[in-house]
Amino acid sequence: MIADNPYTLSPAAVNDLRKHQSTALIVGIVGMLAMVVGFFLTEHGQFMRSYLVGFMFWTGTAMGCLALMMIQYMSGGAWGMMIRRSLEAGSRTIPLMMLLVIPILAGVTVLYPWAFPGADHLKAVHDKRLYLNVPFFVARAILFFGVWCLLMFLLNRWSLEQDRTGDINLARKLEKLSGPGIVIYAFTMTFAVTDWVMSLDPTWFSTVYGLLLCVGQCLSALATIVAVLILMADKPPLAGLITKRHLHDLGKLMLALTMLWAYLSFSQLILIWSGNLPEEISYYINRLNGGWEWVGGILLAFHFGFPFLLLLSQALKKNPKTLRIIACYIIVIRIVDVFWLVEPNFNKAHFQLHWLDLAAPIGIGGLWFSYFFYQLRQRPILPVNAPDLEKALNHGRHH
Amino acid sequence: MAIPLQPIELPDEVPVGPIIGPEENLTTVTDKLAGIVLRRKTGYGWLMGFGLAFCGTMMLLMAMTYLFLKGTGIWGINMPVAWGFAIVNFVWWIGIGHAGTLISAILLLLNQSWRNAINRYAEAMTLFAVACAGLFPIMHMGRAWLAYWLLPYPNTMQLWPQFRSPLDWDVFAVSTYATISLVFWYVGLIPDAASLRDQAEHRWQQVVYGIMALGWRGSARHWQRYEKASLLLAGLATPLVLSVHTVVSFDFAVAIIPGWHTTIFPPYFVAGAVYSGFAMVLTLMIPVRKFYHLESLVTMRHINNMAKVMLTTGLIVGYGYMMEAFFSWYSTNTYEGFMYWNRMTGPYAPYFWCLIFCNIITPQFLWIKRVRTNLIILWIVSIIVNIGMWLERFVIVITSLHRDFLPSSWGMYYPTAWDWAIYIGTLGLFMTLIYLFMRAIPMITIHELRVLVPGGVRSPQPVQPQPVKNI
Amino acid sequence: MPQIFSFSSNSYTRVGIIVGLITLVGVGGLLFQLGADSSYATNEGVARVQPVQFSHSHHVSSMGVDCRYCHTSVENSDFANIPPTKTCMNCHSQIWTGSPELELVRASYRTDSSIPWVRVHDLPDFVYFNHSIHVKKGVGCETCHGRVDQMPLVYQKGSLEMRWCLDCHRNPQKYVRPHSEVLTMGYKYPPNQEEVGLQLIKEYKIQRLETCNTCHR
Amino acid sequence: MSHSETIETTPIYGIMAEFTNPYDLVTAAEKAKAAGYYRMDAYSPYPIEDLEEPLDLHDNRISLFVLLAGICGATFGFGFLSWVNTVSYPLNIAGRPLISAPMFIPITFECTILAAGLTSAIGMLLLNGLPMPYHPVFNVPRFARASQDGFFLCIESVDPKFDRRETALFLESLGAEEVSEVAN
Amino acid sequence: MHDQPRYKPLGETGFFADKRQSRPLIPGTVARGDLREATEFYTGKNTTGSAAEGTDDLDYFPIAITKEVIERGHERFDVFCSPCHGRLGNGLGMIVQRGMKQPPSYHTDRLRTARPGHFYDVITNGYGAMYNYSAQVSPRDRWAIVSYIRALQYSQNVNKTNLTPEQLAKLPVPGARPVPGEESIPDLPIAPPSPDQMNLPEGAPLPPGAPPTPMSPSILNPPPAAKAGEAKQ
Repeated sequence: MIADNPYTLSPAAVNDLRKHQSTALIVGIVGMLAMVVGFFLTEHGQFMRSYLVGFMFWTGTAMGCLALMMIQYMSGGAWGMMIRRSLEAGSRTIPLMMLLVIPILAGVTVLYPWAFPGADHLKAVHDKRLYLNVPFFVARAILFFGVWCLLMFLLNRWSLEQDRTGDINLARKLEKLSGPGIVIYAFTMTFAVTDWVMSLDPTWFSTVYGLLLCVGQCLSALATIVAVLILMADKPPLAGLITKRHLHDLGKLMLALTMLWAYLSFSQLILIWSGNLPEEISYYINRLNGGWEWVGGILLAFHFGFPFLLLLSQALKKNPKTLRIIACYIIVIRIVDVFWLVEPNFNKAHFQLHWLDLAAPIGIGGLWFSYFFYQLRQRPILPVNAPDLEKALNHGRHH
Repeated sequence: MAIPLQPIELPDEVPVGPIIGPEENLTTVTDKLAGIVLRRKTGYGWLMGFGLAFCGTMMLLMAMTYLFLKGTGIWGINMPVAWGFAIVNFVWWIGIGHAGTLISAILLLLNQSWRNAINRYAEAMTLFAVACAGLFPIMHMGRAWLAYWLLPYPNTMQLWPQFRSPLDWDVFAVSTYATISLVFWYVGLIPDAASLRDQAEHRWQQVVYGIMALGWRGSARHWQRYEKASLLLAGLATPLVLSVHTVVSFDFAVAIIPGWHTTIFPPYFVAGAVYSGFAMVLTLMIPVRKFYHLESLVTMRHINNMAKVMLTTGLIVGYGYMMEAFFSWYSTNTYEGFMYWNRMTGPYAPYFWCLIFCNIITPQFLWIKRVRTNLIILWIVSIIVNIGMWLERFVIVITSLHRDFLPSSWGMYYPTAWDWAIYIGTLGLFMTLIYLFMRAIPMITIHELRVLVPGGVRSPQPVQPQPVKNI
Repeated sequence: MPQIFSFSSNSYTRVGIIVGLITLVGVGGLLFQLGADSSYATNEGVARVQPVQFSHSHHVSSMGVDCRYCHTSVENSDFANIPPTKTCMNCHSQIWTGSPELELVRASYRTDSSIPWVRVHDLPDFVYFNHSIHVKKGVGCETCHGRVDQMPLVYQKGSLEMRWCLDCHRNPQKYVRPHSEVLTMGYKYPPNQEEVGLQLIKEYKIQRLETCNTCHR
Repeated sequence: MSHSETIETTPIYGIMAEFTNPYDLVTAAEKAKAAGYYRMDAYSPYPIEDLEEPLDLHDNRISLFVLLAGICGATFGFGFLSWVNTVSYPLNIAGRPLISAPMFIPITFECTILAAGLTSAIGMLLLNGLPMPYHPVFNVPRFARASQDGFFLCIESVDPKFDRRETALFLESLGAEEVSEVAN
Repeated sequence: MHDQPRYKPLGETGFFADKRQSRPLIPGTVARGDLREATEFYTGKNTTGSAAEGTDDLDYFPIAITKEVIERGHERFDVFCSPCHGRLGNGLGMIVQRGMKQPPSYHTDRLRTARPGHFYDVITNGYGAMYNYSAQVSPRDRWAIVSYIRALQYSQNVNKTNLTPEQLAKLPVPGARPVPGEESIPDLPIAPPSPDQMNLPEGAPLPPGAPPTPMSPSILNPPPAAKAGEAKQ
């Protein structure tokens, strides 16, 4: 790290981040303790499901950071430059999530119906034993995390190196890795969510599922990063660097991802609903009956309709305060979405919200944020030697 | 758009080149593009190309006449493959029609100024491709003269179209798309028509372009509303583009035919449409750029960016194939599994593998920058992608239908000479329209290009408009 | 640059646009009227010239011949048949035996060839229609065919458009009659037809058949 | 200077100055505004955002129109489909509810876009008063450059501060390449 | 679509010499369920041999005669027979008034004593100037018409002493109460009495010649054809 880097976080900003880090850590530890209590008090299946909700959401956020980072290397654009370092910090939490996957791997036989003893009598399970078996499941999880860590490691390392050396070739290398990296991300994540979430109902399948969850992850990541970016925006060095135009662009991207999520969700709904095939429709029957339809309605209204209308407004996108509120709001509603993906597979009869469903995302989220803030203050907030930085900073300054 | 107070910063990739050549200024840009329309003599190259394309149009008209006299029995369609070339070509053309509005709309929203040089051309292509696409469902109806029955109007049957059928959504989506594309295109044309009007040398040209220009005078008040309207249109057109091919994918996916009914279809069809659309833009743009000496306006940067878009969308399409293949096994559904196995090994397997080669393997070369910037190779790749995307629709339509649920209902599809005549005829119609467009309207949006001119000023000394050389 | 268009062209443009729009709507409406609603399109009310100038008015009103004397299958078949020449000859072997108008009938009977009657009520082939069920459910002959007893030459009384069918299929109570009045010509509906109709619907178990495959099967 | 004594008595539309580049035009507009003129318009071959301030270009009505049209289109689309499927022509399709909201979305969406899109184009033309084939500014011979490479500022005679001679001199003082009267 | 290339009833074709799309049945064709094994029912002739009496006409009805059957017969009679035979069977139908040769009245001793099979045979095969009606009237309807002819004959030949005073009082005066809708028929001497005037138990078989009630809805739904075994009773 170069001492005279103008974009090194100011002591005030680092202090802020430290404070946030310890707050998050406390929340995380309290949440984790609650989960430990929950593990002993409640049925293990419930514990695992709630844990899965938290794990999926925060893994998704970390992975979304990685994906967005690679996308911004590919597409360029001022928005990417402003959040690149935050995305990097977000991606560096992947090893933490790798640790947190262990309970899932340990609890496969409690969580996944295909791994229950005697599940073989289900034809669907029997026929896909080649894929859905515990050793392969564990191996895949390790492989996925390995690949992701590798991507994360290389991208972060080169970016830091660029700060130091300003070698133009590093920019090329970053771009060259990002292209295939996105492809790798899309494929591995598709299979990962097939393993971790879709196989909760081993008879059900949907080809758009992977894409849908990837988009959701990018949205979670973007909302998280935007919220954090604005948190730091009033302290040097970011103060004065972030223009309304940057925020506007980020808001537009959030709008685009919100619409994309709605588009893919709608596509899946209308096709399965109109096809009405028994092996597919069970998914929506579970989710549109017994109280779950309210969760679905909430997602329609508040994961799409409400943020869509808010983000249409230019004024709200350009105002840091309102944009941060919208970003925080999107994080919350994203958790509801993950909850809706996971839980109705089990509580088929009626809607049920266990207190662990709140404790797990909050607990894991606390740990995640704490680690994220720690990572965030390790590096300058802007990549000083990135080729387009000057242009990105000037973005929107002619007004 | 702001005035470019300083020259546009050259991007990092200097070897690829800037958006617009540094030798251009306001005067030369206007003269060059207006000159192609107003002062260029009709060359033999144009006449020959147009003549060939016009022959294709005539063939189309003849084939359509015979079709309307005899009915769709002259085609190769029959049970079980009741959707043959008509639907394959419809989807193919509609897909090609996606690049234009996408380039215009999304890139305008994203402030990607490199769109400016190609959007007019791409939009015109959209319109013509949609026109060709629209013919096919109408022909496929059999009684084309009753096509207006598709529209909801109070009729003597006192019924409405089936609004819950994706085939009816198609009517809405395609007609809305055609309307909005036309409006978008025309709105973009108004200031350029004014330029042509003011440069015209003959009275009839002044009147014709004067009417087209609607009295546009470049008032700042007008420009302000114009910019707003363009932005709004772009904002509306972007989801519209996505919706059109989404609806086309619903035509298939709402049914429960294995190979059609799969949830990835909407995004995968949209990506495929953009893929083939950009391939078609490149296929046409590379020769046009050469013949009309537009190298300084359609720069290597445009070409490179379009190639990148092709690569991206090609990868999404490849992702779609992979998901279909994997989930046909993962579903453990007999019919799904058979469908994909049959695609890979059945009677149409050669088409399938051809398609994989054209759509998945060939574009991988676009990872290499040298391929992206080599015009000849890129042109060949874009043609291969066009063929591949046609094959994709062929495989989706034919292989899913030719093996019905009961082996007793299995069959094969053999297109007849009339199928081919109509397909090739629409290519002729498309090219005819493109040729006419190139003669009558500036291929490149002049007023948007002016924004990119370094300094935004006129020539230091008055430039005498020179008649452009013939080809 | 000199002005290309004169000062008045502004007014021409505006008037032209407004007049153009009005014309477009007007011409559209007119075409619809002419194309879909006229007797040219529907053949409504157009009397057909038949090879033999058979008068329903004479045979029904003056002679009191029952519809079913000739159209025997109307009650138990989808098709209310045109009678064979022999049915004509039941009487005309005895009366009007020398009439030149009837020569074609006699020739037909002699040579066992068909009289090429011109079809008046011709539904499209994609429409399934069954006479017997309509007769059984209390739809009068007159409801669809009009006062045949007053037609010297038969013409099509209804438009036979789909909305014409649907009008009754949606609101059978407007038209249904008691069974005893099915063949009646000039039936006077009771003032409380709506009530009577609803009662008959219940009694005859009439369904409001509006699904596509009722007729398009 | 092309105004002559002979036409001085006939009313004119305004006085127009031509500039060679956009920066001069913007500066001139700013100065004209500072001098108290407000009935003026600039003409250029491409949109110039910096003219917003001096010319008070703040017409956002078109966004409102488009929004309203979009809402109307969506309401009409969904309402029409609901009416058709429940009142006018109810049909049981595979046992699904008559108001099958997901199946109505595509057409509702297309109606929204169609209404909003047409409104944005037609609204732009109407607010701009187009089509208007005849306009006084076309009487200026050099005005043909406005659609190519010329930048013009026209102070209209309806401006309260307008004075034939004063205004012409004022425009000349702004560094205009050519100042001419615009016949009505 | 509107006119599909398919054969329809009474359609025209250039393919066959007679230009008819409907083809005649191949001789010997038997429709399913139409083997016509019950010879008496279908021919009206006696198969067991009573030719000694000079006629082989069936002397009984091969179907059970109920009120419904007679009503059906009434209706069919009015449709097919009354134009010549007149509503009362007196041979003074409308066509006869227009020049047709007058058929014999049913109310003669010869026809009163004629066997049911005779009437059936006339309908089936024609008689004198009368063409056969086998195409228009189904066998079951023919028997129903015969039963109604019997009722007509009975109604015109009642011995007043067989009637109760109440029935006598109800007897309409000629011309005083025309049958609804038949005002135009001038030669109606007497309206047939209705069954309730004859005090018959509901559903009981009527004696031959019992007159019908006014048309009721059930007429259009004739009961299923009687089995051959029942027909013999």
